[in-house]
Amino acid sequence: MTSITLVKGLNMGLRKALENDQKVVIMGEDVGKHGGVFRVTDGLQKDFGEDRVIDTPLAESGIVGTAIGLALRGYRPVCEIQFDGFVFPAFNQIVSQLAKMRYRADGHVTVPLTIRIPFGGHIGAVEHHSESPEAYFMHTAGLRVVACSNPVDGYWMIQQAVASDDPVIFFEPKGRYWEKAELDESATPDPLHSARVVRQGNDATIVTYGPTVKVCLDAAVAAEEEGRSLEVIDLRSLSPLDIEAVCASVRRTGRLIVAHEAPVFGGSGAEIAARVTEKCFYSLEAPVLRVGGFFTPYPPSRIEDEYLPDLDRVLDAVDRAMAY
Amino acid sequence: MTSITLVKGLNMGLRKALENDQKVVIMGEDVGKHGGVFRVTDGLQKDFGEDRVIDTPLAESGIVGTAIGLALRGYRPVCEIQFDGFVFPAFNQIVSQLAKMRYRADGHVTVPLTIRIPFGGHIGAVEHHSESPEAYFMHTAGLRVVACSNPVDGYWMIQQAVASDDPVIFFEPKGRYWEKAELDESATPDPLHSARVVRQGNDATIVTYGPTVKVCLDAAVAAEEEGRSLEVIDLRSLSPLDIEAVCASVRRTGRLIVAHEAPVFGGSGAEIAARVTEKCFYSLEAPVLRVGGFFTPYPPSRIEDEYLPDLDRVLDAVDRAMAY
Amino acid sequence: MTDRSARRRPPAWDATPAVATDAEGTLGGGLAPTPEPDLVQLLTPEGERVDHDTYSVDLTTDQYRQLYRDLVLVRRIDAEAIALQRQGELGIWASLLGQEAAQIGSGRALEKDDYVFPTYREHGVAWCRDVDPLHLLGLFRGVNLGGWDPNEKNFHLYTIVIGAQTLHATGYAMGVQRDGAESAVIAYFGDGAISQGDVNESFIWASVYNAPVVFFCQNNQWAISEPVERQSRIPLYQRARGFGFPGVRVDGNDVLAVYAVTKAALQDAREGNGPALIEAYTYRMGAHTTTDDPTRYRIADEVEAWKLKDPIARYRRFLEQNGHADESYFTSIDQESDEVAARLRKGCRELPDPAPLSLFDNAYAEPHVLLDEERAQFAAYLDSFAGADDGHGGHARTEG
Amino acid sequence: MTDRSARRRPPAWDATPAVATDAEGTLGGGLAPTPEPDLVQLLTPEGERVDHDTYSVDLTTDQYRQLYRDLVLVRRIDAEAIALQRQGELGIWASLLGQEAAQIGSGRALEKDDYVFPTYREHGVAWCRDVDPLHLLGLFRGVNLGGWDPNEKNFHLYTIVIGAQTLHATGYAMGVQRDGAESAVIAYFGDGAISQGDVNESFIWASVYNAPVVFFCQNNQWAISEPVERQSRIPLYQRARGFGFPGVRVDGNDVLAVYAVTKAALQDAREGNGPALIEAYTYRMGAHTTTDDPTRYRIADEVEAWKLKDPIARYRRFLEQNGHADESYFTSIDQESDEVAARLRKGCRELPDPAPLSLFDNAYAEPHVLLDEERAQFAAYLDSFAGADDGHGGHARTEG
Ligand SMILES: Cc1ncc(C[n+]2csc(CCOP(=O)(O)OP(=O)(O)O)c2C)c(N)n1
Ligand SMILES: Cc1ncc(C[n+]2csc(CCOP(=O)(O)OP(=O)(O)O)c2C)c(N)n1
Ligand SMILES: [Mg+2]
Ligand SMILES: [Mg+2]
Repeated sequence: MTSITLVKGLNMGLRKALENDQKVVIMGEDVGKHGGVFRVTDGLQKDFGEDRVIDTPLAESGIVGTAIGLALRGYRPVCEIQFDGFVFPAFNQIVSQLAKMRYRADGHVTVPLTIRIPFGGHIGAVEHHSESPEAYFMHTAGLRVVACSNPVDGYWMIQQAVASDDPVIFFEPKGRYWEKAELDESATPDPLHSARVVRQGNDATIVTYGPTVKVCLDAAVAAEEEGRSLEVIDLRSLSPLDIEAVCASVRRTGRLIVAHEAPVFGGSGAEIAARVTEKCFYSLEAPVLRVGGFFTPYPPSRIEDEYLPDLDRVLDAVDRAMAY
Repeated sequence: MTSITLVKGLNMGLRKALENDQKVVIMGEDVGKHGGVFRVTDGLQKDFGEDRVIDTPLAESGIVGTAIGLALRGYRPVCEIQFDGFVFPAFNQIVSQLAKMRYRADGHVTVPLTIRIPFGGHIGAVEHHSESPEAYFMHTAGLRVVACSNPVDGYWMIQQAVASDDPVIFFEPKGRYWEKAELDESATPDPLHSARVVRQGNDATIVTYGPTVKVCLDAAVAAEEEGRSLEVIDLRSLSPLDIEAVCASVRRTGRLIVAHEAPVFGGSGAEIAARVTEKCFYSLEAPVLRVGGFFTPYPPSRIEDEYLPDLDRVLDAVDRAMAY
Repeated sequence: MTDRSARRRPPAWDATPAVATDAEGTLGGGLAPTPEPDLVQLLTPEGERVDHDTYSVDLTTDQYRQLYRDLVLVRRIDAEAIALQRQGELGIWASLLGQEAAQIGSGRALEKDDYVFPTYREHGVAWCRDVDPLHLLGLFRGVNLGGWDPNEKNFHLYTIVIGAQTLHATGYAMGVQRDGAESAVIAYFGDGAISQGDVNESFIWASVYNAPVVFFCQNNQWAISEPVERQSRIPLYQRARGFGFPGVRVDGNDVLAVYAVTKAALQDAREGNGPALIEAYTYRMGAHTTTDDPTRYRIADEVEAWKLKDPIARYRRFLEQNGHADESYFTSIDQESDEVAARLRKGCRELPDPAPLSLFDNAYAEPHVLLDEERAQFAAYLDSFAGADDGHGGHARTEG
Repeated sequence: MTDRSARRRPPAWDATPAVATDAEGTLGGGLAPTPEPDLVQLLTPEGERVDHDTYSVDLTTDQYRQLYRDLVLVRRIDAEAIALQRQGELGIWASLLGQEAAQIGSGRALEKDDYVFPTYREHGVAWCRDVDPLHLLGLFRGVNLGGWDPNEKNFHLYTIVIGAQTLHATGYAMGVQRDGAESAVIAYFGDGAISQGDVNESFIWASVYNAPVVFFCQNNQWAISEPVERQSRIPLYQRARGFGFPGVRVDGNDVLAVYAVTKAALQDAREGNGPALIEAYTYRMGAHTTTDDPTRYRIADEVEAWKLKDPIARYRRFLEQNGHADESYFTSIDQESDEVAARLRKGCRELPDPAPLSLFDNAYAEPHVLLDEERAQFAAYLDSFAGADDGHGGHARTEG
């Protein structure tokens, strides 16, 4: 057992991936000597060389587009997008090429590409550095979308993502990069696309992922003091959704709150709410309530605490759900 | 009263916009002499000149990016994206610049830009020519998103969109471009962001927009023969949603089906279902059911009829809703 | 501060290429191109074999005939496809008419291990890579999205989103580099595509990493209705100057010149000399696609002027004048092309529609719980119409 | 078909610019730049005034002093901002240290009606446009996203997404063109940005429409940790060759040369001569931002070598040698800069945090039903904590 940060877990996972498969290459801005602005690729170029850990020109479409070409040649690229808000220049390559290539080819080719995206707020940053664009990728058939929430999952999930023969959009909660946990490298990880109950409870279920998992766990603790038992589920995978894990919980609790940092309108919570409601209609004592960002661009960092869901807003939703 | 196609309605509406405001300019690929691949801008360059109807180089990011610059200079650009699948090179400019410019400027600037996007299938086309990307734009705060479904709305809505001081993503159902209707130019149009009940009924509500409005109306007719009374609502606006209009209907019928061509997973129907369920929880006899594309890239056109929601799949959903 | 002294003209700018540029970018494709000194040619429009001090070809009679056969057959296949579209057998078709020499010349310059990234119009290159024309028809008919195995023929799928494939080609070439392989990659694109960010980014990647990729731009003068002046005010091959790699303009209607120039560029790439841009100066003789009406935007004189440069007539004259082939050979090729066309016609009509449930295939390489659920639900839905079956399940009500 | 005859080397390529190119694009920013013949300079690093056969400046002593004052004050403001960030008053700061001459020289070359599209580092240009430095601090402090009125100073908001603003500038210039106005637009970007598709597309638009826009690239040798070789294997100013408009490289640490070259380019644009690319060859003396540690990726020698070219020391020597200013003047400027810094420090500390509900403002110009609903709900939510108030509503439970 070693105590590691999320950054370290991802770094160790990437190192393993590079060791286990010669075809794995890492590409992105500043991922080489610099080790990435968050140090996730720290030391990898030194140990695996410039041919496998590639500092690229400053253009995201070029990064993903050439990575697709490398994948077609038999490589297994891992692209780093420096911040969430900078994935959009690559959106065309991701949505119209990466996601569709295998379907277009009737399965004759696979494009095993992982795109790492640090996402989420609470780092006091300027514009474009605190966004949560996961819903755009969820709606895109052909992609897989996952989000880790802690160092241990970071270590395992990045390896599983790189090993997947499908393209994976891999979200990392940058606000949690420096939180620590104990890693047991000999453990067997859960499947990449499985959700996990991170706290058991009976009165209501809270589903979340990435940076807000901890927020919801704190909320559950606070609720307990008020005699309320909340179940918290870390989705981990957004596409496909482990909807059965959520439904199993909702059938017991009868209430569901979904929390994420992205704007509520058209966000991942909408799909979860619609799907769970269809599958658990008679079990629901209250409508699925959603807590998330408001329908504005990401605000100046000095009020991001107001914009992002916090313990109180989660518990406020619980109150409203219990009131039904 | 004159009988016009949707193409003609849009063409007339754009002409009016060019006449009424000298600052209106039209930009895009082949919009000039050619009048657009669908002829929506037919004759406009001849009458308003190359400075106001601009054939651009072949790059969508450039089209939207320079249009933003023109808007900042006081112009009111209308950009044509040739087909739905080709909006993605412009996604970065739309999501990170167009949608956020006014917020960034604390309201000191407005960016009145309209982006026309022919969308939807059923035209037997090759890849990228039949998509429905509206959900990506719905989830983007700062944008307004509308979809017309008929020639008369096309005529009025395009003028309202161009007149809006906010950026508007304007979806046109290309599969309906050649359908006709009677236009009364002296009528007063409904507000741009209002939904419309296009058929009244009592047993269930069907909400849709764009190309599937007609599909749902046909379904309602077929259902009537079977003694079922369906209410059909043409949303017209996807962002903001006229959710109250939908709720008013659902509170009467107790059942809601949402139909669109885009994949169901993470689609606009998810937001509508989640929102209506929250607002009408006690009125719903059944969960909101969604009918739409499957979670695959758009298939070869010879099976697009299987992929897209049709009369039978809409009625199948109605059957399932009534079975609750 | 209004000092005027700095305003003396002209400034010592980095010289703009001394080529007449249309700064206003006015419309109109211009008439026949005034052949420039820098246009590589080995055959005059009259079929005269001319020498070039850098490029030459010296092929055997069989090889010369092979090129002719290619040119004629792909034109015939193209004509057949247009006919099939008119008959409703294809949804649409993008004709290569006029660009046969650009495609055959470059396609035949490729070695087996080289890899091709085409647009949607490279039927002639596909032919050179032994891709069954029925695959191409299948795509335009709508029974698949291409669906051939790219690695079997080293010919990637058609890419419809303008410019995207140039980045794939460059990345693929970076892989070739890493494999230490002795092969090159060629990326096809059009004059309109050169405006896309992706294409310019591919120039950056290729030059910075010195990747073994040849950028082959078929300048057919038009991007649907937009003349090349809408994309650039200088000749397209000069775009490469801005990125620090070589560019050359070749007469795209001269199959021998295209062959020689492409072969040299590919060999450069293989030898580690990095990328190159080839502008094949040619003309789109037909409509953009079968749904397009070019009379709306271009004048007949322009088309007429280009007819005089027809790549096949020109090459045929060369073969005749040099005794490489005679009437009987030409007739035999015409016969063969009729047979190929007939086979194609028949094959196209017999292309089966995909089964409804096949739309769920190959979206993912690994199991996907949502897709499995949707497939099962849709299968059950289709079965629910059994009895009221209209042939492929469903639409009971639309029937009645 | 394996004809070798076409493989003779070298092919008659369109000559690549005869500049040493690093084809492998190896890492390492290289040491002090070997000054090239094509580097426009009016001041040597020692402050000697040298002539250039195209560019010259002849200013009054007041004007010369003005430039010095600008240089010193913006450096001081920058230093103060770094200090404020260290003290936790700012979230982050992007320092212009080393680039003062590039920004002041170009900023002072602008006429009032010209319009500026900056990146996130153009504090010196903002200064020339009379933008209150507190606005800039506000952005980096996180109390707003810029928020100044761009049209008041003809200075657009900072753009953080690399390259995006070059298209805005080009479109704005197309508007200037349509208005028949006698003004020009200038777009700032960095050496890394030149790789973005958007920047290259803006070159295409500007050249095809001959728009009155000057592209001002501050090549400070680094894009965070990546040396300029990662972006191009030829000098950046030569990128313009590929698009058919002029490019020039100027010593970015020579305020007079930058001033002269920019003034000429802007005047060209105003006179309808179209776009130009200026590469200001300079150096990022500090970290990329206050969160960056450059010792991870670049060597001290490089920084030392550039110190010898410091733009302010150089210009001060020029003023001294030519009797434009003496010690007392320099001291007075130092005093003024201390006062400016003090005001800034005080003003920054006093910048109020935005009110919670203000986050709903200005997302839309027209009423928006969803936003109104969310605002109302959030207001009610905040009120629900009234009493358990922690100053700005909310967090009752987190308190307890
Ligand atoms: C990104 C994108 N935008 C628009 C289109 C629509 N479109 C298809 S072909 C074409 C013109 C292409 O011109 P060019 O690159 O010269 O190739 P050509 O068709 O002449 O062979 C356009 C605009 C597209 N396919 N992709
Ligand atoms: C599209 C995009 N990708 C990545 C980033 C992250 N980023 C911020 S600054 C920077 C380097 C920019 O280098 P350069 O253009 O040379 O400007 P400089 O910072 O040197 O002034 C990067 C990669 C960004 N802001 N936008
Ligand atoms: Mg073309
Ligand atoms: Mg830089």
